[in-house]
Amino acid sequence: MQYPFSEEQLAIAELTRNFMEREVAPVAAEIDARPDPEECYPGELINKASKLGLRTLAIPEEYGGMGADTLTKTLALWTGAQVEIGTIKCLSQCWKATTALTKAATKAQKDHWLTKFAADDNAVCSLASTEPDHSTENRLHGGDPRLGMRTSAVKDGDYFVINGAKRYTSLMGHSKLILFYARTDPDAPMTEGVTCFVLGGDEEGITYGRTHNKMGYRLYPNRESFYDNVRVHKDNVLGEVNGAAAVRRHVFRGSAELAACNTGLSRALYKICHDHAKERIQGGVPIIEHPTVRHMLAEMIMNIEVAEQFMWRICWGADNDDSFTSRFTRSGKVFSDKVGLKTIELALDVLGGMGIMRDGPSEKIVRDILTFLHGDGTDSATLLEASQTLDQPA
Amino acid sequence: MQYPFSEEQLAIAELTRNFMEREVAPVAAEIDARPDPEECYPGELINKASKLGLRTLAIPEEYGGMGADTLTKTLALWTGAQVEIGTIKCLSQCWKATTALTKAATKAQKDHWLTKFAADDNAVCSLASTEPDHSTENRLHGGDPRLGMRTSAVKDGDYFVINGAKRYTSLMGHSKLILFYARTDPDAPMTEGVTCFVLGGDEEGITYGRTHNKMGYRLYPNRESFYDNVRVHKDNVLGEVNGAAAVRRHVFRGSAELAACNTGLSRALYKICHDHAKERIQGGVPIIEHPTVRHMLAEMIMNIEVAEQFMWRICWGADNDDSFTSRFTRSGKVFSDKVGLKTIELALDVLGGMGIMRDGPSEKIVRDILTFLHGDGTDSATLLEASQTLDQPA
Amino acid sequence: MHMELTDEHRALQQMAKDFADKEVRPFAAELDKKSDPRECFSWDIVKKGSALGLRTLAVPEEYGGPGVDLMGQVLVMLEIARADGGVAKTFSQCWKWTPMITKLATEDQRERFLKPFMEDDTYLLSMGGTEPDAGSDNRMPPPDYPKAGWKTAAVKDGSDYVLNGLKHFIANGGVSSLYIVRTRTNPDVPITEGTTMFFVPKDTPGFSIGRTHDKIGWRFYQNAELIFNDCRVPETNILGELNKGKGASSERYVSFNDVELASNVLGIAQSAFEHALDHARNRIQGGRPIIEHQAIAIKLADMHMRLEAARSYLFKTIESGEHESAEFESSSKQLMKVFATEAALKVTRLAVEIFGGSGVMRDAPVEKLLRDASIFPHLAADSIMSLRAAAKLR
Amino acid sequence: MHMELTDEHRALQQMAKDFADKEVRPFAAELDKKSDPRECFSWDIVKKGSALGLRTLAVPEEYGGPGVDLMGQVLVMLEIARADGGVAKTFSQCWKWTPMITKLATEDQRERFLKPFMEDDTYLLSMGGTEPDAGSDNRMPPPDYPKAGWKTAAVKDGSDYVLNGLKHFIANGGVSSLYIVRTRTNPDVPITEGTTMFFVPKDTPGFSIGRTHDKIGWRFYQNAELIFNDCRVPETNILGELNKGKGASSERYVSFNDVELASNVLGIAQSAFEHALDHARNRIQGGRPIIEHQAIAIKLADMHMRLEAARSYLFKTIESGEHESAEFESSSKQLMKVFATEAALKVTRLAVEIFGGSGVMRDAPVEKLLRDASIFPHLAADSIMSLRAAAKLR
Repeated sequence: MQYPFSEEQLAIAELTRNFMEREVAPVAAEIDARPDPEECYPGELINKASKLGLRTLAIPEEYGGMGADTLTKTLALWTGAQVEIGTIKCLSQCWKATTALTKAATKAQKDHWLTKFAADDNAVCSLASTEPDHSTENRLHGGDPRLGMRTSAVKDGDYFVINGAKRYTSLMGHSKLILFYARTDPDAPMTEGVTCFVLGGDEEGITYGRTHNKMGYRLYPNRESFYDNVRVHKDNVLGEVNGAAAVRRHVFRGSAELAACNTGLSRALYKICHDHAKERIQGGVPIIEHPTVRHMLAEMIMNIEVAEQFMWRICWGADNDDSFTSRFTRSGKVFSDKVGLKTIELALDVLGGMGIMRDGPSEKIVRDILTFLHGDGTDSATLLEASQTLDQPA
Repeated sequence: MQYPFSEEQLAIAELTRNFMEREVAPVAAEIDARPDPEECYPGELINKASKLGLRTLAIPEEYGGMGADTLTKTLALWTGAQVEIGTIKCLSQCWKATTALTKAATKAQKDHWLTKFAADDNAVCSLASTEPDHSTENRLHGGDPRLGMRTSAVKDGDYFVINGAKRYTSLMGHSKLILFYARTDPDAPMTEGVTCFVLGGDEEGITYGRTHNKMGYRLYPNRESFYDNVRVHKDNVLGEVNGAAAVRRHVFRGSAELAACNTGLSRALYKICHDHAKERIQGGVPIIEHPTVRHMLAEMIMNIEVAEQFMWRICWGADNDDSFTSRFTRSGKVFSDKVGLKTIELALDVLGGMGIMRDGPSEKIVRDILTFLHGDGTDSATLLEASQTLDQPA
Repeated sequence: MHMELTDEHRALQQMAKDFADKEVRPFAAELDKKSDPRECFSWDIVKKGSALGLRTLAVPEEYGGPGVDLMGQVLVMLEIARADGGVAKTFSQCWKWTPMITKLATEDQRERFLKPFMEDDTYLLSMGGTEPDAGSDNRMPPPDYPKAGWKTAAVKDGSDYVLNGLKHFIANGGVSSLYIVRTRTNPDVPITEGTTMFFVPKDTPGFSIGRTHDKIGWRFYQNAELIFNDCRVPETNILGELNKGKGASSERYVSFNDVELASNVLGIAQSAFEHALDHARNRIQGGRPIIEHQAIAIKLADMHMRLEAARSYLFKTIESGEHESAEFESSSKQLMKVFATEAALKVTRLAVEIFGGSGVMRDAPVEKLLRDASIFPHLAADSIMSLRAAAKLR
Repeated sequence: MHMELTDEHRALQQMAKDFADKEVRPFAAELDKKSDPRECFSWDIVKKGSALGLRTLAVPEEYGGPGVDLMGQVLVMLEIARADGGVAKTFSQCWKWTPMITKLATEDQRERFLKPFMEDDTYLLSMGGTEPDAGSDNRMPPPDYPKAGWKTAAVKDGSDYVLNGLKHFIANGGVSSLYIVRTRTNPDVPITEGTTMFFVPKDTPGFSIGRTHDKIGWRFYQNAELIFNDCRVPETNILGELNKGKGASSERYVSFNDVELASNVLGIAQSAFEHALDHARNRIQGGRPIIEHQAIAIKLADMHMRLEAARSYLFKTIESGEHESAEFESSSKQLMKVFATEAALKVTRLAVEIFGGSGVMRDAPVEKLLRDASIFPHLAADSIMSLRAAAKLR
């Protein structure tokens, strides 16, 4: 048994797997190959997933969702990532944003945003933070007020007026629930001068720029957006004014999201290798009979299973342990990145020439793993963040 | 919190830590430095540990022990390894052998051997398998009857007569309970032609050779032994004649022993680095303020904590899951070896010159980690063994 | 790194650099993006390179070529691969097989094939060995399994041979004018004793091109299937001797292969390093160029180090080529290619990491380089090469 | 690997090899085992090496020495380090500081110190920089913190200077006849502006040797504390200029350092490879020599590859030394040492793994080599060197 999951969790995993295998797998390669990145957004698939309840997995039951905890979300994501990463990541982004909203919002905000979001089968979510000149330093600003995002929100009566630009924002343009970060105090460090707003994406003054053309994760597009005197009512402030840091902690506390992406992808790549090694005959025997090949397979699955177990442990901590350290979350991300890279290295050796052919199943996975190494911050930046918690016990 | 341990488990860990810190830590460096490896055996410390119940931790309560499960044993070993590896490994070897004996022995055998072992504060255990010309191939013989151990046990009435030699056997010469493997059918593969005997170590015809002079783990010595017509009564056959493979499965099923050694040692080394980085001033600030150093510390603890969580997962599987795959056990060993090596590499960079000085605390740990990379089989051989279970689900 | 180059070498290097900068670099990204792999190729680039003599670089002076030596060829490859590895390989593939025509072919064959090769700017060369079921078996034919290796058959019929079979992954497939094809003229012996090579011009009846493989990287470079369906060639098209087409006579060109691949991948990696360095000097985060952040600086130093080590190994291998015993030379060259690939993968991955989120965008230069480098581990199969090299250590 | 060596170089190499085989190798293991680090040293080996000219190898012909060039020195180091890295370093430490006497010293100083250096077979040289609180600060003095770096003070008193302070980790400490000591003659400015070097003969009143450091490896080579307690030296013992003892004039000897350390560690690694190869050819498991097992063969190929790459990088660095701009050359040399260390650690670890259980026994040759190699990452601090090299990329 993989882990002591509940019956309900296993049922959700099964639902996810069925949807991904029946609806996504047959069309994923064709969508992934479309040259225009904007055309790679799997809108129809999201609509179908929504009807099964997958889009609203993390929304509390009273708002029409399933109220899934961290372990359940991670299990569903990991299950889906073994089939196609982009589609499941679109869904997982909804789970992440609605979880943060649920934790940080007022009753009135939840009534408005969660109800509206749950009712619209095409709605997805975004988290808008990165700007053209401010990415890593949004994390590692060291308390220097000059560093970090510059998109501003200036108070004007009951409204805030937003000006600036964001880039690389996942699902932007399709999102109808955006957790949007802007500076409300330009003279304070980011920890004290940034506010989180909820936007619907259709506010006047927002324009959408080009969709970024990524190597992988193509079914999960990112887009530029520009803000020209966008007026947002103060009721849409999530948490406190200048209190975005607290909201961000809800987003990232105990997330095993990227670990689930990486281990799911790696497991899918491993499975291709394992099957190939049993079928491919060289030297008169299946190549799995060659010690070198067997050794590589054992090393791949070792790394993957170690990373997976650490991931479940993170989920358990997030769901059950109030003193849970964010170091585990960050370690889970960096470690699973390294496992993904090692899996690629060994897989390209086991698979030989067919490993990099676009008509085979492995090439897309290789691109997908490589694409999100920087996700949620590069490994270096993430480790430096983790190092701020070295004095916390495990 | 590290893991959801029970109150009782935490109490045993506390007992272990107190013993190790009060009794072992003050004398370990001096014992480790003795040139003659035979003089490094910590007999007095084992005697003291025995009086606290640590030697008999794994023996069932009805025989005077504490009946510890895998998780408890591993927690105690990991706790002790952070102080001194050799002493705690002597104890852990007792836990391993008595567990196997408990599972495989008849009531009469348990009454005899466990009672006797529990009563003698100086008694320790050995597992005698490796021979001068037969080590890895005891594991990877591929069913070839010509390969593997050659020490023979020939039936003679109610007795078996043993002839041959063993080497690298841990604690040999001090042990009073030896699980001894010998060939009872020279024409069958090892899986069908080897029998496990229980010896007391004082049987006529046994002579002990030199104690091997190891780089590390010096408080846990290994010794050669020779068998010249040693007569063992058939009542001392553990399990079935020619059925040693089943006994061996009891020894290794769900063991996280080497993972506990490696992660305990690595954590101790990490702690030295972390303390050093906070105290050592260069460039006018503690070196932990230098991003490069902080990055290295975060990477060290990431690897260690990932390995630890995988280790607890192995214990959980061994204690609770009947379908538990031995692949996890083997992966836990190999993976923790790699973590140990990486920890050394980073530690020697963080510590600078003092990292390799014998009067500092880190040098012994470096030697200890390097010494047991081959323990329970080299990483290559272990991965090849693990590869035989690739078709088993996790 | 310093090299004592002749003036001729320097002129050649400059010519290649100019060609790469003006005729390749401006078009490389655009060609790489085409969905149809056949459209990633450009006859215009081939013609312009041919006009400069790049296609026929390896033809000796006595046959009207420039007779550039191996060092000169490597310098040219490094420069062109800095702009596009696929373009470099398209040309160097011709150099690789030039000796087959100038040294191994008969005078009649030279008349028929060398003349058009010299005169026609679009005349490219190919060699067909690999088949769907014959990959590493061709490189390490198992001694006890005579059926291993290629199966494409050539059967004598009068003064002709009739070829039937399928090759795949064939370099310059679909764009070459002349194919050298390895066939079985005796299927019952190992390929070392039953292989014959034939010249097959592209318009030979019964010979056709199957699909062009759609690769993750190196997309300019064409690989395709070759289909032989009662393809009839005259006996006079036999290259070398009957049944000796897989012997020492052809094997000596393999050492070119290792140097060629290493040069190509190091050109790609050099480009990644330059892009990363440029980006690190100009990208501002935390108020200063990111090259001033220790985590980035260490990565750049690491990249520089690995490139220098790999280039040193490459040049030392070339320099020592004529002096060592053939056996040692060959093992060392194979390992040199394995090492260069390992270094290049590390360097291109670090480049993507230094670019952060923008690194995986198709408008950034480094994601293509990472994809291009990802092709190399399977070329001449690294683990197979290591095994072959190790066999020579015996 | 091939090198074009002169006949002189070959003769030198042979001489060093003979010395290593006959005078070093038979005693190295025994000396390494001594508990007291001072007993690991052997005057007998020093005297025999001196008689062959090894101690004074770098003295130019005009001063009565053999004037061996850098390539010759490297060849000698590689050979001696194959037998014992510590012995090689004891001699090369003298070569390192020879230019201080022959080039930088006054005629009077040459008379006083060069003469006994040439005549006395036991006259060794030392340089004292490192102090307990001044390690990496000496290498990368932080510009904004003038107190960083060594603190040993030299205060003028009449025509003498009075030295007070403590050095540690000092090479050849306790066995040298002449110490070159870096002191502060102005404590209020950065060390680049306030350092003066003094010649301190071993019997100078007020100068004494503290403890000899007890290292994990490289035990022949002595490192000790130097204690200055109102140590009085005449003004005429100033080496170079007042307050200019840490400047470009001394820095140019640093590049020797990198080549020296790389040669030493590669000699050690070469020895580990040779031992592992020999063992793999002779150790039988599974009915055949273990070199025929793929897992072992791949390891040997990997070791061979890394050694070849590192040696290539070393020789290329030496060859290019005179041609490149000083800045680039220096960055490259530092990284070359970092690379050689990484390679050697990998090679020695793999050697231990190939030996299996016997690898960590003190009667096997490889555990000492692993300990010896473990010294190198901290020598000239690898991560510091990488940062310095990166600074030059800016």
